Amino acid sequence: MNGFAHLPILPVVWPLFAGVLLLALRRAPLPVQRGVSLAAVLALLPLALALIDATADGSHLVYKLGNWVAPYGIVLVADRLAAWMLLTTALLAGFALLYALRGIDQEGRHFHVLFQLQLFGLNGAFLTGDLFNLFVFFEILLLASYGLLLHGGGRLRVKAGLHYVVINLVGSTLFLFAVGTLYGVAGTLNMADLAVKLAATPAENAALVQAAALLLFGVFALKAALLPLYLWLPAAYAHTSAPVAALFAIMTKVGAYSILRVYSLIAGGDAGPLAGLLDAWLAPLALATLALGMLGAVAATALRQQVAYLVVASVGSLLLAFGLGSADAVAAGLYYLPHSVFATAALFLVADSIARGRGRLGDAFESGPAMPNARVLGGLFFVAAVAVAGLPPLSGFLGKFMLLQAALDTRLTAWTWTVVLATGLLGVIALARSGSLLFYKTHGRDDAGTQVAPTTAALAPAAGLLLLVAGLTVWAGPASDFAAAAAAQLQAPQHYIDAVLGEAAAGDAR
Amino acid sequence: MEALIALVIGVLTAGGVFLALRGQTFPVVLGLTLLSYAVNLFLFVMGRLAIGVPPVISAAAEGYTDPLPQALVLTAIVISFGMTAFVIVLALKARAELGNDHVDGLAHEEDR
Amino acid sequence: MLITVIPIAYALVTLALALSFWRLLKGPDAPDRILALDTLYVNTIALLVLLGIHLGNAIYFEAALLIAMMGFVGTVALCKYLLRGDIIE
Amino acid sequence: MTLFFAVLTPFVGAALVALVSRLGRAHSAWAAGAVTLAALAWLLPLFPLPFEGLTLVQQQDWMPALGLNLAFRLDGLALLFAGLILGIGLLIVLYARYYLSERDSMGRFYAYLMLFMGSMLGIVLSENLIQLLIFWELTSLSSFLLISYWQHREEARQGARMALAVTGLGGFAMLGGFLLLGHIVGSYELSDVFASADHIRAHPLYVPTLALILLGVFTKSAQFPFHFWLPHAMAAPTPVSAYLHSATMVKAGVFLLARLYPALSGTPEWFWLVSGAGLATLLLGAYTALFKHDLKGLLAYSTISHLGLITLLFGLSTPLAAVAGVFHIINHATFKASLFMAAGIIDHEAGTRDMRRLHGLWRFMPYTATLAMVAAAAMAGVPLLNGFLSKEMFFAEAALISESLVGGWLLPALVTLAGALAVAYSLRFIHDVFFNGEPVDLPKTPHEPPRWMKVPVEILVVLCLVVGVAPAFTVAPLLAVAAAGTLQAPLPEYHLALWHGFNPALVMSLVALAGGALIYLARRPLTDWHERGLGRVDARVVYNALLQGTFALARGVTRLLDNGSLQRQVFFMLAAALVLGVAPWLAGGTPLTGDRDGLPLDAVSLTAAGALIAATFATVRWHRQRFVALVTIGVVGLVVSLIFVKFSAPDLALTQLSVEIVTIVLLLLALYFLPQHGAPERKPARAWRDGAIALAAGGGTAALAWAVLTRPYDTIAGYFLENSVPGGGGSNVVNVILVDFRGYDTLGEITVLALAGLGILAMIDGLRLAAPSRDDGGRSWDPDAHPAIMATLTRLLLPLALMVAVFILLRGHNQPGGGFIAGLITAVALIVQYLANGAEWTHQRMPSDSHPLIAWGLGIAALTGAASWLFGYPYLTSAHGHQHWPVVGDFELASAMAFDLGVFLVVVGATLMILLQLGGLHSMPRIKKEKS
Amino acid sequence: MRRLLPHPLLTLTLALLWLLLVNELSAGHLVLGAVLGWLIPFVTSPFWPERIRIRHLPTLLHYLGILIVDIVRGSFHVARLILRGPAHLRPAFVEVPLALRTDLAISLLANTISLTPGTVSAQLSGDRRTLIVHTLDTGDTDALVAEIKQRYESPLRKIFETGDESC
Amino acid sequence: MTDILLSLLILTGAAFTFIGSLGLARLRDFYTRLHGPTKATTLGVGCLLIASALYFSVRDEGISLHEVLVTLFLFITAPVSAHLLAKAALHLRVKSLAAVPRQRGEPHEPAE
Ligand code: NA
Ligand code: NA
Repeated sequence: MNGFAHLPILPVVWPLFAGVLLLALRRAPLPVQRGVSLAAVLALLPLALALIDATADGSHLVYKLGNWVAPYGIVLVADRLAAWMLLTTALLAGFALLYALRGIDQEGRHFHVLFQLQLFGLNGAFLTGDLFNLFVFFEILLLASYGLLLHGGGRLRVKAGLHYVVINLVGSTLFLFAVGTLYGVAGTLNMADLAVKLAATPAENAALVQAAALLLFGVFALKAALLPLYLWLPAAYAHTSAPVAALFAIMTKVGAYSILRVYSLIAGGDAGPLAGLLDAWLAPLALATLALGMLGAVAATALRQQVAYLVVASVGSLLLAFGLGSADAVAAGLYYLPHSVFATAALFLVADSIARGRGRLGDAFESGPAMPNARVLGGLFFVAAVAVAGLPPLSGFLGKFMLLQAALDTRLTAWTWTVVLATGLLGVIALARSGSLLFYKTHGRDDAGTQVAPTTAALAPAAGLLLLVAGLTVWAGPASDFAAAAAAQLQAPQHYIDAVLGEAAAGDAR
Repeated sequence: MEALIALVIGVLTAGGVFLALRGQTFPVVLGLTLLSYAVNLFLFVMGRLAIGVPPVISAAAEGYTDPLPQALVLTAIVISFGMTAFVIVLALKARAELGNDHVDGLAHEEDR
Repeated sequence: MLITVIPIAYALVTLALALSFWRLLKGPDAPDRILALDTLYVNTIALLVLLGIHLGNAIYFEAALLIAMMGFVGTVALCKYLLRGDIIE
Repeated sequence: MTLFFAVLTPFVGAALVALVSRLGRAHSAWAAGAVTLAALAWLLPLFPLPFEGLTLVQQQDWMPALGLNLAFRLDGLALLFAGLILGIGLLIVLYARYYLSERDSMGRFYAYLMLFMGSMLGIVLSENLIQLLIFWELTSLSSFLLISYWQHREEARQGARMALAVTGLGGFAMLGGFLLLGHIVGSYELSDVFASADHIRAHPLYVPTLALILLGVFTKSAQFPFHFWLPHAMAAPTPVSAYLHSATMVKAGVFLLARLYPALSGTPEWFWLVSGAGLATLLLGAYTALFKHDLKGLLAYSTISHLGLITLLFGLSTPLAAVAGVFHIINHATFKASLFMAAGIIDHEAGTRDMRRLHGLWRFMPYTATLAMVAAAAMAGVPLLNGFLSKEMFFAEAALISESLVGGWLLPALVTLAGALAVAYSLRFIHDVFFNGEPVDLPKTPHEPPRWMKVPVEILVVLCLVVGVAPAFTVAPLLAVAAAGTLQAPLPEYHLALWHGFNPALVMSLVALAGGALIYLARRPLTDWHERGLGRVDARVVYNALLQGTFALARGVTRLLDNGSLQRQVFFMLAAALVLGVAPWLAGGTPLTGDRDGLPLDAVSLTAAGALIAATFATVRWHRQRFVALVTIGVVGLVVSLIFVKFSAPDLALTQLSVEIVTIVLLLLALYFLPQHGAPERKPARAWRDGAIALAAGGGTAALAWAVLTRPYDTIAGYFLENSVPGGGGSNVVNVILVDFRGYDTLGEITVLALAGLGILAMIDGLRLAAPSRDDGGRSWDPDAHPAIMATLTRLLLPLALMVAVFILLRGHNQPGGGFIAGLITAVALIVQYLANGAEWTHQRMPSDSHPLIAWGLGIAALTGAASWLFGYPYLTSAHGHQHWPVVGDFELASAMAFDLGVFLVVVGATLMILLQLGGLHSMPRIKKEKS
Repeated sequence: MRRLLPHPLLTLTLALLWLLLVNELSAGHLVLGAVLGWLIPFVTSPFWPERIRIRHLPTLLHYLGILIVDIVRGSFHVARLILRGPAHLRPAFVEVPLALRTDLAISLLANTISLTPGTVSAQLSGDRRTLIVHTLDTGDTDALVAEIKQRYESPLRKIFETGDESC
Repeated sequence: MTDILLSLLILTGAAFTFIGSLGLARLRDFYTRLHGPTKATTLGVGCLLIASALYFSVRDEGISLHEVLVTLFLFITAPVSAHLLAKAALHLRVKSLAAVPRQRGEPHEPAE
């Protein structure tokens, strides 16, 4: 095994090591802790890029943990999709952490440990090739997210946190019911092996495995915040601290990722009772999610609530793309995914600066005092709003364009077009209203003493995230090509299966 | 026996669901605990029921039951323990922050 | 001989379980219920020991040991709650 | 990529302009001028190309796989518009320099203006339709910034939002249209689109394509019924109005009509939709303009009307009409820009734009008045001015078309009426403002504006005159090349001259002039009639109603779903699970019961299960008597462990038992701070609903379990049983799976536990809870905190319990046990010391900080996994082997044991951390207070 | 020595218990038992503030013998009472004045009382001089008190508090 | 012989277990109920454990004494539990058939 052979595990255990180190360093001077935390997050970037590079040729890197062969041991599988998710996470995490370093990390305890372990959970979920292990990493990222969500405390935050925790506990229960049933029928947990076994399910077990697979979908739908399971999201995202809300931009994508990963394998083929299982569910629900999310954004009474609803809407767009199912549509979704992550994260960070700049009034949609440094803040808000609304020329528009184009060849063309275009307009109306209210409709009195001027350190992470959006726009060609290649890879699950199980066939046990 | 176990799982689920739908934190915690019992049992019996054949390798053993669901349930028990502990403390935190033990922080008469 | 004795023993222990549980449901006071739970734990130990003899497998010993330990802790905690409210103070 | 750079220049320039504004007010004006000239400089060398009959296309890959590339095109039409945008843009830059007041930020204004200019330039120079749309939307965005420039004014904010909403609507529709067009053609490049014109018009998707694109065009060009946003956009500073509503923003719509004319026109659908909207807009705009008292309002409606005129011309679908349309685009740009600027001067110098107060300004500003009057005459279509020429071509086309139409007389009549109305409102502009008696309390005494403010107007007015007098020597080549670019075909025969002989068009012109004068004379009764009737109709009302309706709908729907209730969320989740779990069975074909044989029932199991079920019911029934519910749930946990024992899972039973007790201790700790009795149910119906859901969920899981349990299955279990001893070095297969086969899961699992501990610590930090001084029955607590008998004997038990823990830890690999259970036993043994002896006593005897335990545990587990890297094996690869030590003898040592030790430490640490944090909740603040 | 081997008796007991626990008598486990027997008291010695000294071993052994007999006797006695039915019971609370002074001895007495015929120690007074005992069925409370003091308390006093000197 | 002894032990153990619980169910106040489990049940389990030790010692031809540990544990803890339960019942003034002594036994001040 050469040195690169361990590449797939590194993005997972690296934050774990960092978390443990930070736990040991909990009494070390603050700059040391921050430095370690930041360095650890930054180190994820070259790892993710290396994975992008290693998977770019279409290969699946299979990593046998404990040197146990699949399907008996747990394997990590890095393909284009996984690498794409890891890169998105690494980029996002860097900027979210940078924003936290302005003092938010000191509003509660163990922020950095929780942050690192959150990344441990996320990266683990993106790389695992085992369904039960996916559950385990879901729980890690959830528990870390509980801690982060509640970081700093406060009435609304605690209430939102309680709702988030309870609903996710119910979701985890459902996950186990689903995994259990699948194991009870197919006798395996490895996703590739499950794909093989489930495809061969006899007819007398059809409804059973379908029920299990759909229950699993329910779990992923909850994480992804698909209608009607998104109600936890607006409050949770709107009331947590800004860097956490920014980091959470990736959380819903874990659900979306899981849907894509699991169902491209177990329902991706033409055979078996699961073929095309989600066709009837995903796209229609995604359309409704998009519509209701955007209506929520229109109805919002405060900026962060609005952004949270825009996250719901972005989930709708994303899952719509995945739900349409064609390679083009999935490619559109995968291109749109990092965009929506960066854009909503940036908007959360800007919203926080706005709330601080307006003093007691916070981010409520009411006429308030003029903000200090409003020009720069307004500029950032404008760009972030354009990005989130999916307006030209930024990548959100390009993603939407890809989606609409891809929808042309599907059975939901009219619905997709109507909803996507109409919600696009609603987004514009909603954000124009917010911007106009927050930045333009100011009254002369200022709220001296409570207003905090945004510093460069506060604005830079948001600007950085927006630069990522700009990068996705300028290099839309290569980015969308990679997304298309990843989508193509998902459309041919047999390669994944062969890569994972091939070695078992070769008899390389241990 | 299988029917009895299915019934037990069903009853635990039903009880858990009912309590999880209550409006105060304490019964919700109880409900989640019942649900975790239900799902742990469910996951466990996915290896089918077998008596007297624990998966401990020995010369005298007459056979072994499927060890994998047991390992999974062990993991699940530990995880749900951590989760339950967290939610219990969160219930206290909510009680402190919201002033009562309603899940939405509402006074009794505002119950939704 | 064991073959006839063990079912009888099972029956007795099972009845004991049922009686303890009945007391647990009946109460009427909290100490009654704790006592019933504690007794249930001990009954369970009896059941496990019987099971071990019945199946000829010593593997159930640890469970019995643990029930003895944990049952005690549970009872202590529940009593302490009744006495003091704050069980760790 | 010259064209690309030309488009890019204003965007880059915007930043530059904003930056130099720090150096001084005028600097940004100079910079803006320089940027405009720079953009022009990129283009000027290319301008001869269209005149040579060439079309320049420059292309750069962007998203080639999707047909979206950076592609620019310079043909006659693009040339005309680029010239207008930059030329008039330059004049606006100059004008605004003097128009803006001291309070207005120059940098911001010019930066927005440059953004807008670049966007416009992008539209007209685009070869790729999607790229065109991108710039199209950018004009909407940048015009939003420009219109709301005076952001403190309510009408500026509203006007900007309205413009954005309406043009945004059109933009999204147009995106759909372009996508369809690209789908039909297979490319978004204009060259390909033009080449497929016949294919497009014959395509079944032609009508939706056309409709969507026209929606974009009509909203942007303020065609009826989307015209209403334009007057409200007049809240912008006048230079902005002059720019947006003469040569740029609204012209983007008609530009697109011209641009796609070769591909889409010539069908009945095109004819009726385009000319119908154009005619309606023409009439409505002209009519409304007549009654506007605001100078800019009059000009705004006049603009709407002229845009209708141009649209109507393109709708007529004859080459000549198209030429006339292009010609009127030019003419309208010149006279309307100058009129807006003049209006701005009047506003600037007189302090109002209200024509009921502005009278007799001739006396104060004769020079400006002259310029305005000439421009207004051009607008009215008075001979010798450019407006007359294109309007006459328009009349001629209208007359010509009428011959081939049923009821054809109506069109010439209506356009003549529109011409008359235009004459009337132009007359009103001239007569009311400059003559018609004395001004009515003006805020300022008007006078001529600064010299350089007039220059742009002068230039434009001179253009109106020169073109009007000698079109053939001035505008003809430009018109020819622009018309050719529009038609993408050889030009029709036409003749630019003042005099075409006595023909229907001339008659119509004369009737319009005379009729206009008559209408103006009858303006008072007309105004009364208008204000009683049509004047009250306002499209904006509909818009506002729609908008308010949308907001109300959004609020309603959102509130309907999301009422902030957790119970509802859980309900949704469960309902979703039920639907998803049941749906597959509805199709039928799958039997619930399989054909696997089951185990026989026995009395002990039946009794235990009965107890479990009864205890579950008791927990539910008595959940409000919380202490009792705790006891009953304890029974449930106990029976669950019994089930594990019964069905051959000793490890599970041990774990379940330990977890059970810790959970009960936790719940007791929590219950101290919670009400000991729950509040009664307020909504009995809710309990019934939840009961139904609970029964359904219970039935569902029972059925699922039954379905699986009665079916045979193949499993990978055999591998673990075979490899546990040889491969994992342990005979307890469950433990070997946990620490070896699936050690990665366990690593995750202990991370969860560590996270729970740390999360709880973070959560409790600083938490204060009032400790009840009495129990629920009102009794004060027993004064004896640590009963001596309990304290003494539990101390005795500690070594015993620890030894059991070590025993369980060490044997775990081969017999039931392991790090997790051992950890829990240890934690429980220590917790009992707290219970029996108190926190203070215990803290004096052992370290109270569990962090090191967690850190060491996680670290050991994680690093044990990494150790295998040193030997070239994947993460978590275990090693094991027999050891022989003297005296001690043979024993098996596995790296998995180190891993299990890590598990042990984390479990001890996390459990202690959780329990002690919770236990210290009441006493912690007290101790802190004592310290300080 | 005291620091290195804080509780030799405990060490011995634990080593023995370890062998019971593993159910195996081998050299390896002897060593391991000894190591644990040393290590655990060493680690937990702060929890054992006072050194437990057995002052009179023969009395202890005798006491244990009595205890086992009494437990069996007591259990049969209680069983009979239970089977006879609740109507025939004469329950009572009695107060036992204590001569014992150390917590350990008092606790062991309380445990002994609870394990033996028909009595449960219910409450220890705050001054630790009186033990309230509940009895299931008694006619003569004074006789019961006397029996407890004579049969259990005085040997315990001898074992843990006075040893040979006072006896 | 072993078989008879074993059977006797098992039957005695089971019978005591039953009688202890019978007392718990049957007697009329908390304090009298407390006696059944505390003694009879403890002895019952003790007998069963000895039976188990005997059984495995004979079967595996080696001594099996770890059951002693459970017995030891029970004999130390059961009286403590009983004491705490009685103390709690006295504290809560649970109904008693016997006259409850004047609460002289209550300490005058908190222990710490
Ligand atoms: Na406490
Ligand atoms: Na006694």
